[in-house]
Amino acid sequence: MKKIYLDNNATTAVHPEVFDAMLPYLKDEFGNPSSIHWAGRNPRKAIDEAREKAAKLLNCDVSEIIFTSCGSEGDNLAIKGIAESKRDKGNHIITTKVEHPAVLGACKYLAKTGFDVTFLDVDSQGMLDLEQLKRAITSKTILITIMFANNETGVIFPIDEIGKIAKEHNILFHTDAVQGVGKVPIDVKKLNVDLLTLSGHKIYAPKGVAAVYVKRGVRLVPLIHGGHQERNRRGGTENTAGIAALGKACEIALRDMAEETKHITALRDRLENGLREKIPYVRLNGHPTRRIPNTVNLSFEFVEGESLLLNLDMKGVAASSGSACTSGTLEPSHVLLAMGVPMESAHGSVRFSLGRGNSAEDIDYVIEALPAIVERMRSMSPLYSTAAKQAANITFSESGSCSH
Amino acid sequence: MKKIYLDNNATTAVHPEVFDAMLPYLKDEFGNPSSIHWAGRNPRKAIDEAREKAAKLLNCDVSEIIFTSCGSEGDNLAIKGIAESKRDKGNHIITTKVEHPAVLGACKYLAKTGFDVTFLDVDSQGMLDLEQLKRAITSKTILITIMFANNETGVIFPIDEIGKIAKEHNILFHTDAVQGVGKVPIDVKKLNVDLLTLSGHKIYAPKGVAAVYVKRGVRLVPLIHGGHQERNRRGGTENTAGIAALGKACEIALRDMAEETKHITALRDRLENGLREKIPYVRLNGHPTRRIPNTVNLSFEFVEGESLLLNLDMKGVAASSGSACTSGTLEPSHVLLAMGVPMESAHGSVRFSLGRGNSAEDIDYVIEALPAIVERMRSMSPLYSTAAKQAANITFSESGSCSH
Amino acid sequence: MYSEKVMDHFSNPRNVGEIENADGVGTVGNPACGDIMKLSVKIEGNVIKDVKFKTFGCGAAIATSSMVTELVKGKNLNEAEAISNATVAEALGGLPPVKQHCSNLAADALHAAIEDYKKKHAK
Amino acid sequence: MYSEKVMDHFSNPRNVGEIENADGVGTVGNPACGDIMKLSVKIEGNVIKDVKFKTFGCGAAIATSSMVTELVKGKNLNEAEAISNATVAEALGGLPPVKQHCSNLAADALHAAIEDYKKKHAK
Ligand SMILES: Cc1ncc(COP(=O)(O)O)c(C=O)c1O
Ligand SMILES: Cc1ncc(COP(=O)(O)O)c(C=O)c1O
Repeated sequence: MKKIYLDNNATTAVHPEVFDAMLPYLKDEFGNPSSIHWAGRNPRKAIDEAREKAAKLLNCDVSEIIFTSCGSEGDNLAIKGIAESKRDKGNHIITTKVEHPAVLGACKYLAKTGFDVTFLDVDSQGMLDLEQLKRAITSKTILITIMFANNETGVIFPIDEIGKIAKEHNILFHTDAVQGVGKVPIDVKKLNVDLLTLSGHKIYAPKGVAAVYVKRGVRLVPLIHGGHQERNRRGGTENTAGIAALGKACEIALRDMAEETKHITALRDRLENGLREKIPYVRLNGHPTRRIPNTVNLSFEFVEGESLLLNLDMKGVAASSGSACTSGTLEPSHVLLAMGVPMESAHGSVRFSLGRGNSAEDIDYVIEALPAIVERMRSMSPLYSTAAKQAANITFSESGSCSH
Repeated sequence: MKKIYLDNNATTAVHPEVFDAMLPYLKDEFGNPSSIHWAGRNPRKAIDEAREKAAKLLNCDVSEIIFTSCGSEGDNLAIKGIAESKRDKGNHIITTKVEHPAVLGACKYLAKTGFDVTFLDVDSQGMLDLEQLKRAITSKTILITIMFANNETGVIFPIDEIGKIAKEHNILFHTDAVQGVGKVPIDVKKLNVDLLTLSGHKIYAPKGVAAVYVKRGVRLVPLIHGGHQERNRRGGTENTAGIAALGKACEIALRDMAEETKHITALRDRLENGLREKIPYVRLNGHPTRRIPNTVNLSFEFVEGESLLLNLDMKGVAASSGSACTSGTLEPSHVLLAMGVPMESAHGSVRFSLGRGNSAEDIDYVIEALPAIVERMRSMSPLYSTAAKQAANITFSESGSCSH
Repeated sequence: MYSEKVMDHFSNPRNVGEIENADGVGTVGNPACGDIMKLSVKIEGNVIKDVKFKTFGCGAAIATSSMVTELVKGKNLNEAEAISNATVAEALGGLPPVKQHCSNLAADALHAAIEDYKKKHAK
Repeated sequence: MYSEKVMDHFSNPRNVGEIENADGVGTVGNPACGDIMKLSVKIEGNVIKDVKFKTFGCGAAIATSSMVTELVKGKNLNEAEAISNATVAEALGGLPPVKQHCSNLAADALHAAIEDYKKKHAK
């Protein structure tokens, strides 16, 4: 069966060059990078080189990169680490309602331990109101943490402007750029960000490695106390193979980004336009243009997302749902709800996120396959009148509970 | 040049079977284990299977295993996670002076945030006084965290007895078993431990993966907030390849431990006896028998450890020093100092830690090479009188500072 | 995630549709969970002669809908009322834990349809 | 970790030993850091004719000891006193950051030896 992978925001395939770059450290070069003997020497060099590559991608200094095990760790390190180190300066943190669970989780945790957290709204296109942000700032605000690009809708926030606002108020600014890095050029110097998270497995490195940029002079309390690794900011024996892989992935991102962006944007637009032409009652979730080039999030009204995904899966197409049905909870996407998308539409959303491995044939296959699936599911849906080809009038009694 | 690796407590080579087990997840099976489509299915299965294997090695339930990125993360999760969840019950924690920096670091951090930490002494052989432990317990004690086996000396603590004491007092007990797992049989049911840390790269899995056993019913606050992974106890996309590798390593440990232990103990004893026979003024650091089978820590009096290691390295022998010269600080080993080993001897310690890859030839090569090295270094040492073949009498003025 | 049996009912759902001039119709659901089921029954004497469903919902919702129609066809009302959401889930060989609470409303829809029939009938 | 030059001086240290009837001996160190250096000098006129060292210490300690003996041989006392620990580290092409404070006592030992010579000479 054909296999078409359109879920690159969830994770990416390891790039063959990245695989080759990590291989030695899973074989002969297994030494501990802290060892002074022969076994530690090449692993240490590999880490140094990876750090240079990551720093080059972000345009920062090697001393400003901390390697972590995943984007979630990076987000937690940045947010909790700053919150704690700045606790005597204030206890107010500003974030948004549409952050990734790692950021939301860290912020909600801090809210329980005496911090005051403001969760900013977004509009129906998923955009922020910068005036709202400015109004939220108080004399106690110590940290603004706002994502670079949303993982579900692809919407890009105006990080440069937020950075300027933060700077004016002398507030530290962290951005979760897990979905931005590798997809659009990011220069931390130009952006006025103090901390930035990226994750390896979203940029063709394997799972298990990520990084945080921490601007020189910004002090944060470690999340993982222990050895002297990462300049005492993250204990634990370094994941040499993973770090070497991340370095290579950063190098490739820098090298190929311009070209890949062209390729991926064209395919994404082809998919988006193709589906919207062929299928009625499709809603675009997110902003039409201020979006990372690989992502399109569509709600197919009257049908539920997971059913669509299962049907797509049976045809070999991997996509994912804004509906978190897929991920251990039944509540619809907090991102779409924050945008004011109605419950049923939020449940009917599908996120297609493209990657460097996709071809025009892949896209055409999906454009070919999906209309029939949607039609069949609609014919089964009590919300849709097949005869009238429009929403059906129904009333129902509430049953079942999403909280468990 | 011959390459002899005797630093398996620092890290181990990836076992070929482990490498094979992880490979698919770095290639075609790259999907996110949380995805419902084809790409996520085998990765999910791999994680489930790895969890079963880890649980089997420790004799616990799969729901009691949390995968983490390294032993240090595991220690931090266990210690901070319990401290925080039990904060309302009390603020006292008991540990020892000879723990790994991950445990010491987490405890010292907690001490700064309102916890009261007792650091227990050890005797000259590195052993604990259980009466001292009992006396240290107060009504506010919420956690005892004591390592299974010391990474520098190999000394094994009486975990079963400590577990009984903890249980009697209704105090949670965590053990950092990073150096115990895979070297000696560990059955968490029999040991009365509530939490236990292990690390992949000490048992022939790659760096970047580890696990914590958390007894059913024991609640802890996550270190990494985020998604629903690991039953909401550790956010972040799972390192599938690493986890599959750890599973395989656990399976192999269970399968081969008895045989490997015989092999490794014999070699370790051959090394220890051979060196002590051939070289005068050698001190064994640690307990002669209550020790993990692969470790021997020796001080070669009148010479400094790093010099010995560099000389060994030039002959292809990888070992490490109790002296932390090797790891970013110049202070001598906190473990040896806690045991009352004099400064100069602490600086002259060398840890040999054997692994499954070692042969009798390796050992004989070291027994052959080291005496000449020690003799040469002693001839250069102002602390040793070559003529008298004993300690020289010297006085010196203090200069230089270790604090930086 | 889903068992083969669930996937079978999901991909080949039985008794999809609406019965015209149905004797009873039950529509239940919870938009927060993303599941809405509409079940219509044809009843003759005391026996469910025909049953059809339309469902907006995830894989589990569709499979349970399909399964309940299979279970109930030809049963009398007492037997039908004895069918619970658990019976349906069991008949499917179990559902994933996260789907056990919600998405498993098919029996509720059935009961609502029977109630509807009884209400009309009582008049 | 160490540069080639450091490793060269470490593995082939110059001027190891003790000068019998030395004109000056300096012994400095810090057991906490694990470094103790003993340097002895033979001085004729104002010039360091011979110099030898014995060192208990790490790679950097031994290499700097060796290097300082090379630097100082044939120098007059003024020149010798001008040699600092930094001079020695520089001559070795730099030391790892962690070794810069400690383990770099060779110039201290030299100065102690010269002082010792001066003290004896002054009598
Ligand atoms: C006893 C002990 N605990 C914890 C650790 C930390 O493990 P990791 O390096 O995986 O963070 C180590 C090894 O470095 C260890 O030997
Ligand atoms: C925006 C965003 N932040 C953080 C994360 C977390 O990254 P990781 O899965 O590496 O922990 C993700 C991906 O899951 C993401 O999309």
